[in-house]
Amino acid sequence: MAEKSETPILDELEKGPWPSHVTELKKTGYKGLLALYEQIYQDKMTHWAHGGMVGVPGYDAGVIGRVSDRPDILKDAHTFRIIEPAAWFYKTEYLRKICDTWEKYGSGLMNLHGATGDLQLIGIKTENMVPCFNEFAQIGFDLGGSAGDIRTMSCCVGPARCEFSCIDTLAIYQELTMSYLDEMHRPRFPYKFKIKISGCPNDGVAATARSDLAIIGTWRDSIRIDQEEVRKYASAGLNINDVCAKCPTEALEWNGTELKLNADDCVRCMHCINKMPKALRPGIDKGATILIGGRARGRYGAFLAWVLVPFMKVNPPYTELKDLIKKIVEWWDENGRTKERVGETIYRFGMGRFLRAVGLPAVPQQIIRPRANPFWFYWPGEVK
Amino acid sequence: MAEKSETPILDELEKGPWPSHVTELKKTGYKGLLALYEQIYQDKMTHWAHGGMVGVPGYDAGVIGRVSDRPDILKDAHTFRIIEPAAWFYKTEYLRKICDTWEKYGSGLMNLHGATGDLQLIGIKTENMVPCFNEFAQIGFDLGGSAGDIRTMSCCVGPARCEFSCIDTLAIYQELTMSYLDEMHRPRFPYKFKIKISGCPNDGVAATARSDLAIIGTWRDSIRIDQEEVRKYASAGLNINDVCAKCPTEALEWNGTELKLNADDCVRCMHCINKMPKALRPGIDKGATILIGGRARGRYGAFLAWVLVPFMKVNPPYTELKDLIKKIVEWWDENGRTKERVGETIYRFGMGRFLRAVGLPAVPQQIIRPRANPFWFYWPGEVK
Amino acid sequence: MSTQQPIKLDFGVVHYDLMLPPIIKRNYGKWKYHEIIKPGILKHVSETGEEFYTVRAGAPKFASVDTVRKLCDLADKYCDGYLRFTSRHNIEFLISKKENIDGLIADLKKMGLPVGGTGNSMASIIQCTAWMHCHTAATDAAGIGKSVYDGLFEYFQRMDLPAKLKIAISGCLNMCGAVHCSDIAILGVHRVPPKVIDEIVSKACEIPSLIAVCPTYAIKPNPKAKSITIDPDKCMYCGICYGMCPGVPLADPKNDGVSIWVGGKVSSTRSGPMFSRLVVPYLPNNPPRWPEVVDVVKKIVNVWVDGAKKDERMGEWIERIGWGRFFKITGIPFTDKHIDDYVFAIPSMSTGAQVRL
Amino acid sequence: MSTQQPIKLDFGVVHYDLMLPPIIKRNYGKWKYHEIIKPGILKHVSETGEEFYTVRAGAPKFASVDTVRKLCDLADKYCDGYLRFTSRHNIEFLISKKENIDGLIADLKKMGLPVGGTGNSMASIIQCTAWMHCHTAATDAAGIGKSVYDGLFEYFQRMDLPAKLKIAISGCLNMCGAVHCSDIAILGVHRVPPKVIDEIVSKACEIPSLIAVCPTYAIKPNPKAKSITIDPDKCMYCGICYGMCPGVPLADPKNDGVSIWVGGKVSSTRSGPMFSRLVVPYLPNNPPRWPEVVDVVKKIVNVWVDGAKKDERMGEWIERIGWGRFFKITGIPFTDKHIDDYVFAIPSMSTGAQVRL
Ligand code: SRM
Ligand code: SRM
Ligand code: SRM
Ligand code: SRM
Ligand code: SF4
Ligand code: SF4
Ligand code: SF4
Ligand code: SF4
Ligand code: SF4
Ligand code: SF4
Ligand code: SF4
Ligand code: SF4
Repeated sequence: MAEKSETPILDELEKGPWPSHVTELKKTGYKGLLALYEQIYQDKMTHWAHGGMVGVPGYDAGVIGRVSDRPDILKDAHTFRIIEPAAWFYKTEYLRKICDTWEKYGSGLMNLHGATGDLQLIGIKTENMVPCFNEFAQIGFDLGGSAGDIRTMSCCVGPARCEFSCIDTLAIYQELTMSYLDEMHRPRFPYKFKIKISGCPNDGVAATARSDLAIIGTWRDSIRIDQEEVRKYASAGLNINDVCAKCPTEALEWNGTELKLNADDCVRCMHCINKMPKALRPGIDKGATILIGGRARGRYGAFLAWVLVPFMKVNPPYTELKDLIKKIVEWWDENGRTKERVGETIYRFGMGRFLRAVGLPAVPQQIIRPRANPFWFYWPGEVK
Repeated sequence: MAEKSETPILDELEKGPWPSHVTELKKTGYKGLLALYEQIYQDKMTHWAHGGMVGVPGYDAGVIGRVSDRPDILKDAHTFRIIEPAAWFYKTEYLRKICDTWEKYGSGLMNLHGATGDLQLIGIKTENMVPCFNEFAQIGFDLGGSAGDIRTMSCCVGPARCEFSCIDTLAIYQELTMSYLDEMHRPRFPYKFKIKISGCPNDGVAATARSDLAIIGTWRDSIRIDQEEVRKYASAGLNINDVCAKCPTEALEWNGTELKLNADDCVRCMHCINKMPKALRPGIDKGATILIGGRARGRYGAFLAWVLVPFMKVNPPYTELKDLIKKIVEWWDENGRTKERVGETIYRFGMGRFLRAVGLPAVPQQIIRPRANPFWFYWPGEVK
Repeated sequence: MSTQQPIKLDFGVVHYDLMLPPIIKRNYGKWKYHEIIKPGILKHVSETGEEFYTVRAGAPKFASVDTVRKLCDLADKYCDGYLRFTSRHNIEFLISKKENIDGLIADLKKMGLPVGGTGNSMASIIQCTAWMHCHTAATDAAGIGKSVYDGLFEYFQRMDLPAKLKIAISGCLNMCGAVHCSDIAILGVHRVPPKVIDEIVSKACEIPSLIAVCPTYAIKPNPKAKSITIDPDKCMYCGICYGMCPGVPLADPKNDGVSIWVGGKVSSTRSGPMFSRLVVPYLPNNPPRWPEVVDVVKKIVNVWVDGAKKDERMGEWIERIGWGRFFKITGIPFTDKHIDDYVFAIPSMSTGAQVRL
Repeated sequence: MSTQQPIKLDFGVVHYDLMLPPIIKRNYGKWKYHEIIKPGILKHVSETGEEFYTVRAGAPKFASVDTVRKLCDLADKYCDGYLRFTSRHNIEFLISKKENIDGLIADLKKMGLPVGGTGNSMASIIQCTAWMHCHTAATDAAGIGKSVYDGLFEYFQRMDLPAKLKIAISGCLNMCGAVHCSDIAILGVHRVPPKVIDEIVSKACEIPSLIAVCPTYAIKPNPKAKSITIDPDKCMYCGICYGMCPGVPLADPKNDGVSIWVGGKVSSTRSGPMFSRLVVPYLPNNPPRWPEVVDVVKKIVNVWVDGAKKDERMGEWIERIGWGRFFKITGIPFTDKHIDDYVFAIPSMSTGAQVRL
């Protein structure tokens, strides 16, 4: 007869076609976590507890302290947050080194990747942290953000493999990350500040939903149309009228042989391009739309990021972008309350005050429609 | 040479094709008001002031106290608010009596009608109020609402002259007004409470925008279609496809000879009926949608009234309707703050609490879409 | 005189039975369909076969008893003694005999009353009392109303607008003219905080409720003066406090003026009801004819007439073309005042990367 | 050991130049178009004429170094030593030689890794650490994720859904799994207020910030105990306080569970981004396979597949047919919990008289 399993409940999660995290957990040989996780399943209640402030000397971020309330089963099992390489590209050589180091000092269990973007390594004891960090440092992998700081960023695959990309997502990611290492490693802000970079409005890193500042590639001129290729799509059976019907602003018209675009009406939603990538392409005058204020949950519920700058050229050395981020973060640092994300601070102060503080103009693209209430303010000097 | 006018500024408002209120003002011979109005135009600033509590003994409402801050020009000029006859129908006999009385005791200037609905008579001195009221009483015209009370209601022309009307707006108006005279004449609520009655979703008395409780006629079954008449509209040149295209829920389809309605999709917006009144009519199972919470300005900005009861039969003796209004007003009276309209009280407490208090079910018609935030409450007994 | 007592109380409203013409009583609830014969003339046909005509005329909302009696004369002459007023304060003559229509129209013309306001025309303009009679007004309503009417006069008498055009005017933020849901709304605005007159506040006002009533918590107690203070940085000049307390007036000839709003709608048709939205935060009070206001209103009506499709109310048209475009083609400057920063600000922000450039 | 110091700090992120395959470097920014050859297999064609293939495979987000090394082996064998992860944590094998595709797929199959997740398929499920590693979790994420994956397995490998299907799971209201904008979202919920453990609060927590952080002002000071009290009538169990203070835990095996949300979307395409909306406020925690959750998710996917038009994401479809209809056809009960009563409640109410009966 087979040996009685020590994790009869979790074993159920090894069944079925999708690869099982329980199987992976078992493979690491990380018994403590396995036992604790089984216990949690049995009790239907977490046994994890606040881990306090742990970290690598010189940094106040990058490690999530985590202990259990059943030290008899498992004591400390902190998390290393490691900044991922741009767009999560890895040469196996590096990934192997990461595996080796993590096996040596940590649990051997990886979280590939965290929702913010980091390479997350779960389960390291306090005493192993510095040596582990030092080995990662040797191969060039630094810790990322946590607490009230600029967080680890993320960017989509962009120009590396996507024809839609209007900005160099990887280069921007690289540049911004390298610029804000101090702000990332030494939390001093009211709360977290997340930046995400998508190459086009398809928003492949969900920047609109999940970042305080979203940089989303777009174009200023008109979509490029190859009429011949449109006709090919049509003969191949694509319903072009249907594509036109789904344009949010009725900017497209198909007469059976030609696709007409009223470029003034296009709001750059990507739909028609997505449907006919061989025939339609973004324009050539490329840049980004900058959005502000996204976040999940929130004090007032979740916020989706909204338009701050409708169009900005984003080329090296990225001065305009970096200046703007600096002004935003400074204003928020000065005015934000504890645990208040930038979108909430803007909500509390009003978009008008915020725009003045960061030196941006009010433009209609920032809003769906103007205010319906008669409650606004005059600035000093505006009234007699 | 012509005599120099005493109101050179106002005289400018006698020019132009539209009938002039200044001319009317002059016709009344109400010199004080004319002079004060001219003064206001000259100073670009009102000279009216709070009039304090004035009224007819036994009532605490119905008269708006009004004095000027230039007693040298005009002293008191209060307003009589008189409940209008249902849907503002007048036999001239009555209107003439009103004119006579108002000429005798008041200024002879009428405001036909106030935005709430009242027949408003502007400019009466304190000492004339009781005799004036008594003469109105003789012909059957009572004072309406003001301050924190149930206000004078209003209703559209409804079944009296409109084929769209799904409820007897005049009868409901009559019945509700007669039921709430005490609440109208003796303010005791946190703030005003307005009720308006429209015969169909065209909402001819703007109940959705301007009333705390809106009663809007509608039907439960399917629109009645006379296909022959539809075809006549088509041959007369009406673009039926365009009518279908404007249906908010794509419920209509026109194949050139027949108009097909998917009744399940119809949201009773009236558009197609409005476009083809000879061919389309509301269904036969008629009743009303009850909306709650409308109001202008507001502490949080204006509220448009929203659906409370998607469909209610509204027939004499109107027990269900009156019970509901009673429960609503009682709950609001108990829970509302000073100057808080019912919609704001509901906002403060939450729709769930309100629905429980007035004994109505939560139904999807009340909302555009469900909540996006995870912040809700459990009632005692719902959790273990 | 002042000791006199009312002869009766709470008798309520006259029954409408006394007010309805016989033909309406006969066909009450039996109307089958209507036609608009020409601007201002409605024809309603009953299931009984009877036909009924309405002639709608515009009138000053503020009327003398003289004029009202003349209207009664006309109703006696042509309408068996019946008339009504509409929910927008027009007069409707109720005609059971078709042959009376032309005579009535001729007489109305003589009186100077325009016939129209039906179908896709400019409806009559809702107005409050404002400078005619109100202590909180930041501007006039009747005077602006008259000026706008004169400027758009033809549209009352024609029915070739894209859709109905409903204009409203309120002298102050109380919005008695219900400007919050109109195609075009004109709203008087104050722009400086109330002046606090301690003597009046201490005598005439209930200080705790005054403090509670301010939506932005700008009012603080001033116990020394038994009065209050107002924080000018928090006050947004709404005048709610003045509504309760004569000691905090905010009228200011130099700064008071007019704001313009567009795109509101009440009916549940098609798009459903919509709020009016701010387009011009401030125009100076320039009585007696407010030329700046009339110009902007005319410009807005013109671009709508040019751009809208059939059946598109102002707001429906703007929602289709986008608000940015609306500002562009009207040339009205967009400012930070247009961006909502009040309680429901967040749902009005443009989320996502859709942009019209 | 603990006195050891880091050898260097703030060196930042490895340059991506070191990570990109040569073919990508050659064609960086020059991609012209793509095709999805079959589920999981992308072909990108460059302006230079070069072709590049991607094989996407699902994997447990929580992986052992063992498995990761095996993935590296495959990348070495078929992809010149390069791979990447997607923003939804799938593995992408980057292939410059077309002939390598089939071998790779065969090897992946052997390893038990499904190939798919492209086009109109179910994307991989975003999940947080939850019971695997988190102290605030009201449920698990990986366990539910595995169960839902198994239940919808076929949809990862097919591309005939109406549109993309993006599912996310978060163990608690912090929403690390970004459930707020997903086609289907599964969110752990607490349903009772935190228990206050005075000894811990007084020692470990900063009381003024604790009080300030509660969105509903449910936390009041309790000076006697140097602690706080929580008003059970005001607390809506969000756990924000527990995030700051270990003295107010709210895990409760009897009452914790799972809520289901639908209709969220991130991309700016067509309708623009949308929030997920509450559909099932509570299902019990029923580990290890959460059958109730899997059932509801499957039911929702099925009605969407049956009802939606091509290119209609879950939320776009529901907005077209109306939320009432969605509740009707799924048979999910509508309750007062579905009606927003929080800060932005008013704009979510159905204003006007449009009703679907
Ligand atoms: C690991 C990760 C989940 C995952 O497995 O993917 C995660 C895990 C935790 N998050 Fe998160 N968050 C993670 C991405 C997110 C995201 C998604 C994103 O960034 O795109 C969000 C929603 C987006 C956003 O920021 O609004 C998110 C919103 C939160 C919040 C709520 C933040 C707020 O603004 O209110 C908290 C609570 C807090 O910080 O106080 C939180 C807190 C936490 C903590 C630190 C728990 C705590 O309160 O101390 C969790 C640690 C669990 C552990 O030890 O395993 N986490 N967290 C993700 C980070 C990995 C990474 O760095 O790559
Ligand atoms: C690889 C990845 C970018 C990355 O840097 O990792 C990616 C890659 C592509 N996306 Fe995406 N998207 C990726 C995440 C996203 C996300 C973010 C997310 O899911 O969290 C979104 C927004 C999701 C949302 O709206 O909720 C996203 C919305 C799109 C869309 C818009 C779909 C729509 O609803 O209209 C397209 C266009 C399309 O597929 O027609 C698109 C199209 C594409 C194309 C076809 C672009 C291209 O030409 O190469 C790529 C292949 C798509 C495919 O899977 O069929 N991609 N894409 C991400 C793969 C995630 C995964 O493993 O499943
Ligand atoms: C006469 C009238 C304007 C008109 O010429 O049509 C009017 C005139 C006044 N209104 Fe009004 N309101 C009038 C209809 C309205 C409407 C429209 C409606 O009822 O459909 C509204 C907007 C709808 C609503 O109620 O939300 C309206 C919203 C207000 C408000 C703001 C109410 C609020 O909820 O905040 C106030 C201020 C207050 O009551 O404190 C107000 C206050 C006033 C006062 C009493 C001024 C005051 O603060 O003391 C005005 C008296 C002026 C005078 O003496 O001439 N009036 N008021 C209307 C009443 C006539 C009637 O009874 O028929
Ligand atoms: C007389 C009046 C009712 C009353 O009891 O007084 C009335 C009467 C009619 N309305 Fe109205 N409506 C009246 C105020 C309203 C209002 C309220 C308001 O303006 O404040 C509305 C809502 C306004 C809004 O949406 O902002 C209103 C929205 C409609 C509509 C919907 C229009 C639309 O935008 O889709 C129709 C349908 C149509 O005209 O096609 C309509 C249709 C009609 C019809 C055709 C109904 C019928 O079969 O008799 C009547 C003749 C209309 C005409 O003028 O061409 N009536 N109607 C009101 C006349 C006011 C005036 O003097 O101008
Ligand atoms: S967001 Fe746009 S550029 Fe980036 S991978 Fe997706 S489709 Fe390509
Ligand atoms: S990108 Fe979107 S908005 Fe622009 S034309 Fe195409 S479908 Fe229309
Ligand atoms: S609201 Fe409806 S029933 Fe009343 S008058 Fe207008 S169209 Fe007729
Ligand atoms: S009434 Fe409105 S919703 Fe109903 S079918 Fe007609 S147009 Fe469509
Ligand atoms: S809107 Fe203002 S100015 Fe006009 S009547 Fe009402 S309170 Fe007076
Ligand atoms: S005007 Fe309005 S905001 Fe200013 S103090 Fe008075 S109530 Fe407050
Ligand atoms: S969502 Fe909650 S349970 Fe999941 S990782 Fe974040 S904090 Fe932990
Ligand atoms: S769980 Fe949330 S609502 Fe309850 S006390 Fe804590 S912070 Fe306040």
